[in-house]
Amino acid sequence: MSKSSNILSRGLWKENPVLVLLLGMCPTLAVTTSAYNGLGMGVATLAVLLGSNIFVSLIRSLIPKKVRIPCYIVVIATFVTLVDMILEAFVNNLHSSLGLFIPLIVVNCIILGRAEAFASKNTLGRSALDAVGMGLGFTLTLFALGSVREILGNGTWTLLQYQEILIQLRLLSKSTDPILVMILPPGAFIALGFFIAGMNAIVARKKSKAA
Amino acid sequence: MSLILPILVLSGIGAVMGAGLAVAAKFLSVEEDPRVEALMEILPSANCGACGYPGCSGYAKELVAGVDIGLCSPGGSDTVAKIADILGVEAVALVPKVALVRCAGGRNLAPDRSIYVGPSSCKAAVLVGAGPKECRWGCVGLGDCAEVCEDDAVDFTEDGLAFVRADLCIACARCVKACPRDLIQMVPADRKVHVLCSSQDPGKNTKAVCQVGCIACKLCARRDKASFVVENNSASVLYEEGSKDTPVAALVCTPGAIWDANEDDLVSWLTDPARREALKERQAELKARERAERAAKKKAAAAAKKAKADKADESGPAEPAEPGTQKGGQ
Amino acid sequence: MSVSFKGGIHPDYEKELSSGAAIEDLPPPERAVVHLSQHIGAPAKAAVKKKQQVQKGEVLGEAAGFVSVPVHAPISGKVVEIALHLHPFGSLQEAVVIESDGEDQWCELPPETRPESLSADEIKDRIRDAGIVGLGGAAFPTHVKLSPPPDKTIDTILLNAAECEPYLTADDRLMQEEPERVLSGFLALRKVLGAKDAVIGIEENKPEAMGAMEKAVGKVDGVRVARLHVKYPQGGEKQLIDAILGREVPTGGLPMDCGVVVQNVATCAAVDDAVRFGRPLISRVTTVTGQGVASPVNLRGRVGTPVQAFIDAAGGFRGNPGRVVLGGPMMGGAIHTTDTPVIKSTGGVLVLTPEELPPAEFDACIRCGRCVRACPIHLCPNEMGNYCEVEMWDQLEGLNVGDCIECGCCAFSCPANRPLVQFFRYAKLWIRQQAALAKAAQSQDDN
Amino acid sequence: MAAEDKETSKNAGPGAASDAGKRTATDSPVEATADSPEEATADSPEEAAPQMLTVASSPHVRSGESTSRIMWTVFACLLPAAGWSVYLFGMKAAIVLATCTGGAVVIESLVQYFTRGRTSVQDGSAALTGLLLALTLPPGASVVICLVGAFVGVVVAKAVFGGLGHNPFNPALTARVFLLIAFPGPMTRWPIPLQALADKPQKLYGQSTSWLDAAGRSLDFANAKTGAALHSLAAKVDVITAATPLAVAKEHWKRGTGELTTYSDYFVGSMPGSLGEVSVILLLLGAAVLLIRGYISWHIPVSFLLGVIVMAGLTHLANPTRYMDPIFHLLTGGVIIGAFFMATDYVTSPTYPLGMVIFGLGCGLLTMIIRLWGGFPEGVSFAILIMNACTPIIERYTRPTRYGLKPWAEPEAS
Repeated sequence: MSKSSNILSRGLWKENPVLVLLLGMCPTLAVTTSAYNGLGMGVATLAVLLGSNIFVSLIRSLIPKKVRIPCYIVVIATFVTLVDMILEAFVNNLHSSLGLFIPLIVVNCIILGRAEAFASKNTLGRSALDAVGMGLGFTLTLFALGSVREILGNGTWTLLQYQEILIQLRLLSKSTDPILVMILPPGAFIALGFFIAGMNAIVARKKSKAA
Repeated sequence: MSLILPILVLSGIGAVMGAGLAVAAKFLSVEEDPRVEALMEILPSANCGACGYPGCSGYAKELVAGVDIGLCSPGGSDTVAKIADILGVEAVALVPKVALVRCAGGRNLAPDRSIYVGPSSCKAAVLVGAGPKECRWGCVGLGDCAEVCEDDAVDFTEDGLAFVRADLCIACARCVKACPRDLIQMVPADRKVHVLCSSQDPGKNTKAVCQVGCIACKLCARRDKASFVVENNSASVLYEEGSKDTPVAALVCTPGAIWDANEDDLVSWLTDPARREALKERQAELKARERAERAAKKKAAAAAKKAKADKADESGPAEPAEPGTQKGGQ
Repeated sequence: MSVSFKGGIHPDYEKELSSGAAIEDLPPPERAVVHLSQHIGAPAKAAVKKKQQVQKGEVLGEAAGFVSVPVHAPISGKVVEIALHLHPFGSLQEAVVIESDGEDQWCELPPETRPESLSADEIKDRIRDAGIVGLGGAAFPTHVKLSPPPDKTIDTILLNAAECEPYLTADDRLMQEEPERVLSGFLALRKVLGAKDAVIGIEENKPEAMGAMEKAVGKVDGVRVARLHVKYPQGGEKQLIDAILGREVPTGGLPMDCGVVVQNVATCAAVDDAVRFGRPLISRVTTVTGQGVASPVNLRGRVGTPVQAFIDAAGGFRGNPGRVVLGGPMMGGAIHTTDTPVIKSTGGVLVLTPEELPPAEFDACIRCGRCVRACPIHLCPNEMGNYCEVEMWDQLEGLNVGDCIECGCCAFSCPANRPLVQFFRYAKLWIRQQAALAKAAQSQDDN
Repeated sequence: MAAEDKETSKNAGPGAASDAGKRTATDSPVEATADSPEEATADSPEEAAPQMLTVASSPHVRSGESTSRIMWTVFACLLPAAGWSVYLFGMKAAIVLATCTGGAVVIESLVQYFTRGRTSVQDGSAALTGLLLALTLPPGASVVICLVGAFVGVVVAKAVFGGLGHNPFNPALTARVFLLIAFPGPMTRWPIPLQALADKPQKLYGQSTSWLDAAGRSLDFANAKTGAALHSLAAKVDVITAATPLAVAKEHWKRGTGELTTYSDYFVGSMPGSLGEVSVILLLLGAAVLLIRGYISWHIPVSFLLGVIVMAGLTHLANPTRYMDPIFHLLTGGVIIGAFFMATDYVTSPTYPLGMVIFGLGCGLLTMIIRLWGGFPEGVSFAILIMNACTPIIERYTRPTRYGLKPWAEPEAS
């Protein structure tokens, strides 16, 4: 059995849900138009993942094997609805910019995947750790992807945008033309491609050094 | 009311859908052998094909159907034991195997006859004028075996001779199929003495093209009929059950085509010129000892004869001396 | 007006190196290594014993089957060995080694006969007994070509005098110097086949040979000389038939499937010897040429002579030899050592200097399509080469690698220097192996 | 000399062989006389080594053509047009050309260094990609744009697919389309070739052209009546931009206003446009060299132009006031450079003649469809890229018929 620190860290790097497992592509590609959006989407997913993993782990012995998927989906849908309501109530601008992708967390493969592959077989504490690790990995990746796309495609770096508070750095002067395509859908694919390529290159280099 | 309605709706949907699932479970259920999944868990997931089935899942399915459980060489005896456990059958002893390149003639010992120009592949090279190597049986050294090895177990000496690192080899046997000269053989991992030559040419032809080729002199087979056989001008070790390693037989090989893992590490055996000198010394030593032995035996026999003639029956002491010295030679 | 086919290439012909050199006789070797496998088909079975005395022309090996021909002693002397020896193809093959007694005495030969007085079957028997094979390079037993199944009518016989391979001039010289002999052999072959038409196809770059042949043909009924466009591989059987008759040999078939038999110039000369004098095939004209030899020549040499003797007769190497090729540069095989003995089908010894050799490295295909335009069989060498390189055999299906005649046009024209012919050879070997495996499995199922 | 060496090494053979024979003590008389080569090389490898022959598969001669020669020839054939653009647009054009070409070469070397692949940057494919890209850019493109384009062309469009020979899309055009989407503003700012105009001030009086009018209105351009004045004007202003003839045709013509320059202007490039579309003559000159040397075949360019002519001709005949005539469409935009230098890219176009014709026709028709009814005024890049995507399937269905399928009627059985 793996150590708890391993459970926490593997979601960040070794089994990063986006860059290694290639799960949750839909929000990854769609909402990372700015760093802040990526961060918001990541945190929302993290919250749902934490809730569903804890709950599934708690009731894992009660669920009959044959109907486990419907049960997980009900659990996940409940948490997603909760998060949706919370975001709408407190960070309305984020809620509107993420739009449909919040309800779509229900079908995010990461969440159902972790429920099926991990929470249904592990204790509460381990499942929570797993959720935090995976959620953080997802959040950080989306944040990094959103940062790159926003900086290249818009010249800015938005870290917070809550009501009147706006923390935004302008990294390219207004007169320089940004690479507009980066915040358009094709840019998401190109940036993600380079992220995955970079990740693979680092892993391969480490491996060859170890050997 | 605003609180009760969602609860009612959700429960209602749950009840309807649950009923539907119950019906589906009754009529659509597929019996799947749970053992297949269990077998998949314990198979090594190398998907190497050594068992002859397409991947580990293929083997798992066939195992349930009742094929030989001792086919997974990468898994080794542990896996076989586990398979036997799951299937509830008797475990068979799986002899762990490793791949062995049966050629010791690098470019320094078995030279090339021409400079090959073309794709760097043994398969392609042997099609051009029957290959650049003078020996038509020997390792071409362009690495078709290394290409297919996923565990980086195939390495090359400075003189372009392929050899397998036994510690890395998982016995998937891919390299066996890749070699156009059929030089690679799966051998039991616990055996220490191997013939590293596959040449089937008459002795004088082999000798002309390779300094370490088997010349089919049959000395090894004469020494140890149980372990060595010479067929088609080529000596080979009988790896079947019952035969055992006899390092002395390795020592008698004049060209040094027989490698004894107890004495030499494979790489130094293939590359170090000093070991050939050492081999010669050991051979001389052995010969001298055997000569002495024979002389002693003769003497003893003569003595015994004499003693017999002298009606004193003391032929015993001379007999046990022979196996004793043999052991010392190891 | 000249005729040609679609595809092909125009390499540097370099024929002027040796085209002016009259045919000379190479003295018989002291020691002849006569391979029992000199032809396509089953190797001959040794018919002599060690230490046996043999005369020139005596049978050394009997034909082992229908697609097989006997092998004869090229010199008189003593058999010293029957053992494995280096074959021009690089492998070790069984050969009879004869040490010369210096007499060079013919064995007993039948009296000279006029070809007209012999029946078709008698001629065919003489050809087979003389061990005659196609001397253009393929070494296919000639009598097999002369025995079409009864359901096939042969209406035309072609004399392949294109000699499209660069450098080689042996056929050219033979036609210039002995046109009557070539024609006589050709007519004998026509008689065997009962073909109505006979066409001699000569490339335009051999005006003297064409003149000599036209003169020899004179008014012989049904024989004509066709001018061929100078293009490689004009002398490929299929290309020759296409150019002269506009027929295509059916895929997987032989020329006789479209009513044609093609014979080579040197083969016809050998046939004349066999039919007229009953002499077996023990010598042939070989061009020794290339920038790597001092003075290129055309030599009539005995089978079993080491290549080195040919090179010495051409004044030896000029500079360092880079590669020695038996045959022409497009389809000939490189040999490892000049000690290799020549066989019946060795029509040329080409020595290339290291500077002339193509580079060793090759790059990825850039899909320029030059190979496609060059392929005389209209295949897709670019695609085939890519799949062969990564061994994607299933993708090769439908690309007809098996039709490839290995003429080398694709590899010649490839700017990325891809070894396409080698790839295809390997693919064909793989296909043959698969077919054999499938056949074995089939027979196992049947049992 | 070398022949003598060979002799000595040969002579060493039997001697060494007889030694071997004695050592094995088997059948030594035969062994001693055997002059088979094994003995010679086996026992004296040091002597034999320098004499070793090379062995390779046939054919043993090659045409001498090479990838790098082809690439550099195409490169050279584009240089006159590139030079002309420098003459027309001045330093700006030179900077664009240098940045794109140099950038592509440097980036390719870096990629090959980091991926530890074989260095093949000297084969000229990267330089050619860079030059082709530069020729599709507006003269005022910034250094950043050029470098981003070079990066996309060399890395995204080529290296990630496996390098030269494996890229499905024309790298230069991929880069151009990327830039067009990434930098919509700068990529559609077309400077007027002031220098060229200044040399021929009569243009201003002889013709009233729509783009010149537009420019003149903003800068009092039309009042600068002499060449010297124009020169000084050219020196003063940073850049004067105007719509390309195609844009004019698309926008103004639709409304029934505006006039266009004469065909001769298109020929010599007295119009706003990208570096490579301003001189039809020099491009045709380069293309002629390629055609004569057999580096490109006529199939793609001719069918490309044919597609353009047919579409333009039909629409022009149907409504001459709304649609321009075929010659206008041939001479403007990137049709010439596209048809002769881009669509003929070996790697991304079909290799079989029939496929080439289909490919070219497709390019021509798509170009015209985009020009006439699409959102962009120019469609050559998109048309070629779309047809690049179709290349594998075209290739699959246009393979040549192999030899040996022609039926042969056996003569009447007698």
